[in-house]
Amino acid sequence: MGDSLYRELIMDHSKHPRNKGTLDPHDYSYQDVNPLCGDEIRIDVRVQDDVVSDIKFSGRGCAISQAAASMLTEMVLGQPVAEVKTLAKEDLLEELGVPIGPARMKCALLGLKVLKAGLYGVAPADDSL
Amino acid sequence: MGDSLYRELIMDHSKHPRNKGTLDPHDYSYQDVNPLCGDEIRIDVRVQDDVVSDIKFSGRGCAISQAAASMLTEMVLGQPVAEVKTLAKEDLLEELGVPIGPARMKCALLGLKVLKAGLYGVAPADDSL
Amino acid sequence: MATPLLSPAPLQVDAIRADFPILNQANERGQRLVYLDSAASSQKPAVVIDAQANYYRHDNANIHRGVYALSERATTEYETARKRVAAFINAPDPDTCIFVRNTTEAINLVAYSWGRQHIQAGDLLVVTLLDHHSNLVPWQVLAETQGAELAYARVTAGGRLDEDHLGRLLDREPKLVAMPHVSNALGTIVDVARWTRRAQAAGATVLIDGAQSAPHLPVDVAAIGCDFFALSGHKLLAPMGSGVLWGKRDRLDAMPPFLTGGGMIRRVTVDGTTWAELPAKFEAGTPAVGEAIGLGVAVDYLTELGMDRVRSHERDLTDYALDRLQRLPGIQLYGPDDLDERAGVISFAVGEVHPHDVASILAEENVAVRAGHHCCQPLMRELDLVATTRASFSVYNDETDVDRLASAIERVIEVFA
Amino acid sequence: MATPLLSPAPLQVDAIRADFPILNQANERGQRLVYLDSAASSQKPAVVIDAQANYYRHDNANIHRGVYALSERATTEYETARKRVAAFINAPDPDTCIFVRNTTEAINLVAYSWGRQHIQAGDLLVVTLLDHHSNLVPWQVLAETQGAELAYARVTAGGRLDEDHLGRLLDREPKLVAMPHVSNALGTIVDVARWTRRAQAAGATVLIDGAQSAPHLPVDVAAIGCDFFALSGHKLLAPMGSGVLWGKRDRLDAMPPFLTGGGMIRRVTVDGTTWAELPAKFEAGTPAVGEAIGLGVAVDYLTELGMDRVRSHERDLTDYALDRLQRLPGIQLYGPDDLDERAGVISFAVGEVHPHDVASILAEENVAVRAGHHCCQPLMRELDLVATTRASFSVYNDETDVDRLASAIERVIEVFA
Ligand SMILES: Cc1ncc(COP(=O)(O)O)c(C=O)c1O
Ligand SMILES: Cc1ncc(COP(=O)(O)O)c(C=O)c1O
Repeated sequence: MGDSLYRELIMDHSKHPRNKGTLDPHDYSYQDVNPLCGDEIRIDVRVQDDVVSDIKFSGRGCAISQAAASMLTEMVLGQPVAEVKTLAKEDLLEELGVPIGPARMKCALLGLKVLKAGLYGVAPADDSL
Repeated sequence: MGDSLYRELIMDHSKHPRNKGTLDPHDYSYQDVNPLCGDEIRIDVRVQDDVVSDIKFSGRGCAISQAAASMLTEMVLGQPVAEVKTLAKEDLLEELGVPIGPARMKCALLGLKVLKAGLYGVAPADDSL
Repeated sequence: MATPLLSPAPLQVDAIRADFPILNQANERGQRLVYLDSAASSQKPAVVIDAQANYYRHDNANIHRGVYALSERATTEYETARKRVAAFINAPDPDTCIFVRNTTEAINLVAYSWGRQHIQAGDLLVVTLLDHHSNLVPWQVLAETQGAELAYARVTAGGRLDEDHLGRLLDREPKLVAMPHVSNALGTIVDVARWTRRAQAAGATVLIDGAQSAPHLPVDVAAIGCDFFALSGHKLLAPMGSGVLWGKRDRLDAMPPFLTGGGMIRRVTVDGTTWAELPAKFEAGTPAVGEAIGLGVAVDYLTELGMDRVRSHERDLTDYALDRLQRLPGIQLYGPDDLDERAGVISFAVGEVHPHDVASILAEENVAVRAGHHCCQPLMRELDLVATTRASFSVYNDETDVDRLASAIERVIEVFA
Repeated sequence: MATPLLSPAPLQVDAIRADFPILNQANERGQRLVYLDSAASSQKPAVVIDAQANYYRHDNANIHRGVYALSERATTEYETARKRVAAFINAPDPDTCIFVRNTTEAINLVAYSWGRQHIQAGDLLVVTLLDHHSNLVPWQVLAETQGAELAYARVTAGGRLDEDHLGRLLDREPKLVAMPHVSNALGTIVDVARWTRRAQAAGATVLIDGAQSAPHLPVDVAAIGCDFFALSGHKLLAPMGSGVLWGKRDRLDAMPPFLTGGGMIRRVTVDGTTWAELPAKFEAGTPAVGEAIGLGVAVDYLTELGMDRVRSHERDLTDYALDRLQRLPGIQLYGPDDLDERAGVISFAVGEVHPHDVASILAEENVAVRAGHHCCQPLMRELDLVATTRASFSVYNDETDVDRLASAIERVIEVFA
């Protein structure tokens, strides 16, 4: 089962999410749902000196969406906002380390979509991600 | 070309229709069209002593509809009305003597449909023919 | 309804499975495909696939009005398919079976054509919370367009229609009652003959959504007595793009057309148009002839198996599956307990694991099930669920499939332990 | 428009014909089938038939939301077909290509959804007497429902649009102009890009019926500039039950859905429903997935031949046929003389012989043509015809087919001498 979607890293993030919670006050906050699955993600961000100084996510949904959001927060914490804004979906998918089929792609990318929408202040179209 | 729809008998009736015209006065008269092809047939009947004493058809349309109507008038002239009323489509098709495919069936049977509708005083449903 | 004393002879599932080419697939680990998503769409036997392909290889042409051999053959085969479908649902007159794309189109046809003619401001329409979106949203739209009221008959926690509530709604004399014959989310079988009688006695026109019954139960529209009955070919071993609206002749005759254009007219002038007779009146444009022919072959395939045997087989399999699954730790099963009120659909939850994760892990074991709201969001909300995982059976499933399902669920439990 | 100096390389018709299994048929007298009824429905190459059958053998499942391999494959193939179709008509965005059953449904979709939203009492709608019933009757119904006026642009005796008349109708600032790209009855090619500009300048929304152009000419919806474009797969080497409505994104986005139900919703509650994004918003219910996949393969087949070459081939063949047929005694040919304004459609009469008799005798010679009003009754009346016999060409026809047509017509003349 080496190629299972549910390999250890993802299950670890799913069972022990990093940076889970909310930030109040925050500089950016956004939330969205994946209407097909009902996954919900909210991400709060604090910025200091143009760097992501703190980040928390909350929500509920499938293991993939929650684990991916958890991994995403680890990836961007401490990174310059300008770089986070250009984070490609491929970067996150690589971090996930398992092939994501088309049906679960929206789950895996929901957190990234929410984060970018927050930083840009608008909801990007699905495929502009 | 022995099995052609357009064998000699039909072409003969088509080119030299029997009992073509109208009857005035008449005892029965009815007309109908085949909306798919635009064929039109009218049949006028005179009855004496419960027998078809005179019959004429008029109309326009394809060779099959006109030839079949012509042959039909020959078949029923001089026959008791009661028998004509029970004339089956198979009787007419046999007289035509060539296999009629489903697409041309309505052409071949239009005259019979009109005749029966006239004698019964109503338009029979297509398949009650 | 008691179980009949003499069950019909069991289906020979191994032989049936051999008829379905797709079921030969195995994954990289050599696990054969266990297809348990027939409620979403069934697989197709080779006879159906071949009938459609052979139609295109030998007989394809536009139907009606062509006088050459291909067109005559295509027309004859198309109308033969209609007769086969009519026989399958015991429709007295084949011309009252209208070929459509799917159940959704069938219901929309009625909502647009019959609905806009008959429903007025203040009228009451009744649907049920068991209904699929396709038997809900068209009535929402109709109610809104016409200023009518739409009421939803409630369901019990066990997934049955709330009889008292529906009874009270009927007391309000609705103009329309629409309900499913079988719920796609819970498998609930609705006693549609009884409800049709009661609804019609209250003055309602009745539409039965047969998408989930036609593939699994003997259906007799004459005995049900409903005014309209809708089904999808693709859930019934037939190609996609094939479906049927059946209606009582006087209803259909009195309705204006829905789609207009070629094939459904009697006469077109610049001043207006008169319509063709049934069934052409409701089949505007070139129909999906090959698909309809496939549907005719599919219903004959089922008839040959015998719908009584199909029902009995799926009932036994559901019995086995409920028994097998409820032994798994943390599993939650939804839907009616009584097997006589339940078709071969099992919605379930595995502890707190999200249904999409359940379905994904099952997919890794080559067990195909569906997860989600099953196009029944109002029902999900009523039962306080976000989604479920659903396994659904057809003629090609047997106990070995249930065993594979059970062990795949065991892996879910393991991964999420 | 002058003929290009360098014609594209000719089609290899023998090789193409070998791709179409149905064309191997011969009658009892050993005459191979000459299929000249492609304007009614085209034949299908083996790659299309096989793509559809293989879909059912290997990949069939309901699309969207299924997480197992079959459903993922079905979804991917379905969306790939959409991209292929978009490329074929140069639609900038695949999501603006809506899969429907046929041209008729596409036009009805616009008439119901856009039409009932935008057309008010007193508005003017313009169609043309060249139009097929499918691009006439939906607008008649809309005009009647909304209390609008419907005007018909006239045609000249030569079968061209009456430019003055259409110009005068545009002066009256119609809300909608609907016209065919190519007339199915006469083959007339309409300069739709120019008329679209003029109609839009007059404030109209423009729908082009591309049922007869998409199979035979290079189509570029962006260059035409129309708001909506409709086509049928079954006329375009694809399976029946497949068709496309293309629309400009802002139009489609602003329109309410047409059919409602599963698959086209964002959220359903008992109080109301919100809609999914394009293209799902207009694809309620389970779509004809296998048929759409077949359509994708068909447009790729045509693209590989090259639509420029297809057009050039059919132009040359029409040239040959007009020349060959007009030498026959008593024959009457209809439609434009200028080959640049004419696609591969030849409507004709043989003396006074009824068109059904002509077509029947041709059928006895295994030459398949169509006789009738071609779903253009108003045009027939305008030209003072009851019906015509029509031969129409596709990529698998060549001069030997025309020769067979000519000798079969000679037999007609003989029989009716
Ligand atoms: C110009 C034109 N428009 C519309 C149609 C209707 O197409 P369909 O029957 O595929 O809906 C046709 C088909 O005959 C046509 O030729
Ligand atoms: C009960 C029920 N009704 C209607 C539908 C809609 O069927 P289709 O998508 O074939 O239109 C379905 C399919 O999921 C169903 O299960």
